[in-house]
Amino acid sequence: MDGIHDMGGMHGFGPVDPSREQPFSKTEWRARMFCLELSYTQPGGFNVDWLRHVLECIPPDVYLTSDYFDRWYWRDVGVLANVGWVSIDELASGVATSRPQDVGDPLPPEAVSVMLEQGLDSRRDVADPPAFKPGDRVRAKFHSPLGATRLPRYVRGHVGVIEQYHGWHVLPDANAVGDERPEPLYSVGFLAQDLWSDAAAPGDKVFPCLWESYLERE
Amino acid sequence: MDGIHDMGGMHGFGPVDPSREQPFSKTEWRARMFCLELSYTQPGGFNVDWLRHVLECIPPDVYLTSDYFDRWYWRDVGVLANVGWVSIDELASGVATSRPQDVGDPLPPEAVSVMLEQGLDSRRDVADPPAFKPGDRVRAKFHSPLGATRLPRYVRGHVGVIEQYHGWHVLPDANAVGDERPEPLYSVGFLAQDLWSDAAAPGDKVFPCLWESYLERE
Amino acid sequence: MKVPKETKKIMELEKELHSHLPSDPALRVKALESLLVEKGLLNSATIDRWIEVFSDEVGPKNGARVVAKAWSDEAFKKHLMADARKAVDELGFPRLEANNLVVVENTPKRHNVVVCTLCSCYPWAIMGLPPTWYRSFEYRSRVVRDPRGVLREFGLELDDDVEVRVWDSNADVRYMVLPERPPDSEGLNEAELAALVSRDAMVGTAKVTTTEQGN
Amino acid sequence: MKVPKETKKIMELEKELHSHLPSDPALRVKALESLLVEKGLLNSATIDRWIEVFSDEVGPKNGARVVAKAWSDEAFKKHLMADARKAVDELGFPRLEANNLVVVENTPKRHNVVVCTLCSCYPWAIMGLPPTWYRSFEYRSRVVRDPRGVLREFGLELDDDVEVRVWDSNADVRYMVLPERPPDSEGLNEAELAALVSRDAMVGTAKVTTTEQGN
Repeated sequence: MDGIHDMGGMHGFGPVDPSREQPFSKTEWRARMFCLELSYTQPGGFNVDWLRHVLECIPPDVYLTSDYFDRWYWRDVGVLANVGWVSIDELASGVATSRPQDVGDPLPPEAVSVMLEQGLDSRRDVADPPAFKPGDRVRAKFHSPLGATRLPRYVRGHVGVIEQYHGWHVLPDANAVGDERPEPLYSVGFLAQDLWSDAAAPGDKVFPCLWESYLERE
Repeated sequence: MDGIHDMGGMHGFGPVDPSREQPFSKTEWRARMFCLELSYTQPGGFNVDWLRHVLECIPPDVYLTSDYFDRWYWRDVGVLANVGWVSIDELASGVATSRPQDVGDPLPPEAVSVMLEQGLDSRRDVADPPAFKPGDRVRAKFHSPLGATRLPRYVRGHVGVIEQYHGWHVLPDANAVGDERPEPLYSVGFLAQDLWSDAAAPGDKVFPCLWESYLERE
Repeated sequence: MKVPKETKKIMELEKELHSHLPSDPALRVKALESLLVEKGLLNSATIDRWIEVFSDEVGPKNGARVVAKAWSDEAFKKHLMADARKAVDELGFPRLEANNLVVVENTPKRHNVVVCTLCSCYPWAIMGLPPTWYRSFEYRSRVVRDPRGVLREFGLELDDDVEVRVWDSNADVRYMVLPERPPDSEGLNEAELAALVSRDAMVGTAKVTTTEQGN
Repeated sequence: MKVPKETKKIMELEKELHSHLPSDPALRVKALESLLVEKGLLNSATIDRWIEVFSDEVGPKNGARVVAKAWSDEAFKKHLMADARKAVDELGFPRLEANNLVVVENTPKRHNVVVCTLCSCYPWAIMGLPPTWYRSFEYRSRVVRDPRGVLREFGLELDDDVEVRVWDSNADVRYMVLPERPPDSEGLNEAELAALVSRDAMVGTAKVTTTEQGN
């Protein structure tokens, strides 16, 4: 999706402020929002690609004017409202008027260490060989569906070189909508001077991770 | 410049509301702002490409959350503050603490009809033949300087067909910074299906106007 | 006067201006007008005069006259399609923001629609001020990508076999759509025809019918 | 449960939610927590537990230990560069958001820096929560395009003959930068070395020196 989230290379944002830090404690709303996301029962089960896509669907002006963890709020209430588990009235009042059926018990505190230990992994155990090998020249496709994708706009149409092969990973475009379709994943190196008219140095490179179907042989 | 203004094809904006209309009268701030822009003495003289570029330099979040004519305000105070003709304190108070020298008299009401009659014209009288003719296949370059340009991002890297030749027009990239450099200008037709992964109909086309240096023969 | 023109400096300046000035645009615009008058850079009567011009003298009625004449006069139409600027000069219309006018013609199999994706360029002298929706982010971002979806929001449903052509006014070329003449309009004279032609029909977001009033 | 997943519908829904709910995020988040608890979808103690984890148990100290060990133990470093995940497993670190860890090594002629342009992906289990600046639009948009300018804002000036490599964590691969070991650190043991390694050095926006404390 050609959304506001796809901001790699966008002009117009000012200097980075390295000194900015935000507090993190049990009474801070940002900390609670971040950890709420890891704790609540999600409809259909946790799917990081769907969550990311819902975040991308926040209106562009809201996206640019909301705090980072407030965008997580908008994402999560979107995920919940989409299936009817919460309503606008309930979100405004904080008072439940209905309760979803057959959702089991919520995640207990004891489950945290297992989640922390294991995390989730988009990699799948597929033995088939990848189409490209390090050193191969590839072109990123003009691929911008109205839906989830993780092909950044700044490399579309550009030629890069396969740097590293990372095994087979589920394709976000399909996984976001519940279709698990693993593909070979590569780090691909692009010369900054090919990507940007105003790139400063001749040897500098940018390496996004690209799934095989995002690429064609050059 | 890869700015927020270059929004052709961006996803995330909602439906158009055709019924929205804004009042236009002598007491409306929007009308006054619009007409102020046509009336005030601009440093270095009126240069539409510079004005457009300054508008593009508004911070992206301000751009997306400001009224159209409020963006004109931010542009014009930027143009004026850039040369020191107005200060932040003066803009906040509305009270002048200094006055620019040698600016002559402001535009009188009698000058309006002449401006209206004649307008401004980016076309220049150059007899040299253009490089391309209708029917030629061309590719839009990846051209995205940190500065003025009128090459929309959505056609960069794509192949189109010259539809119409419009004579020689000053190149905005150069004109914005005071360098008048006319070039042949063309309407170029691109197949919607080449530009967008989610284009609906096979025959639909998009026609931006592109200067010759934005294009290479395909 | 030589004006310094550095993009990075302007970006910083715009950020600074925005962070220091009050939020109400009506107040800020009022203060700006007073300030520029005090500084000898602006005459408020000139603003008043421009507002009169855009309220009374230029507007979509100009474009509607062009359309009606093109429907009624084959030689004029030929001239208009070949060199719109010169043809429109014949009608005595001004040129502000319309020096490089191009007219694109709708047919039963081809529908044209106009946008400016980068700002909101529009042929002022022929059509007046652009509609609010024309300046909206929704229209600017979406009509190049999903013209049929956008036109549906205007109540205009196009058949699949109609080719849609979207014209981006990103340069100083300005477009006006010549809509299709309604089939049941044979008996009407130019003035009656002009009264049917809406602003939206000349941008390409509406068709002309004999039952609708122009605006 | 089968979840309907239509992008257009979600866009409309997000717009509607935003236009109907109060502006203060602290209030909204509080209401959301209560609501989800009432609905049986959330246990507040689980939130508290996660906050403890991210306050005390995972953080840049994990990454700093990895770096110090790589500097001190050539066999470990070789393993780390070949298969970072397995090497880090040896140290007993968890895997959340770091299952596909890749370590990129700085040298006198090559500087690595990490970003996620599309959101703010970061190797939580090894580095903790991303810094506020890492999540900022300024960093996300600019570091892929003007890395040297951004690094200058961190006080890091790179020579022209140093190649800059920017790694975009747009997939589930997570990067950690192995900084250069400071030249005057020969006598230090692993724990002393780890204390020098700052979070920013492992993202690539700082170098490690013997005069600076890790954070």
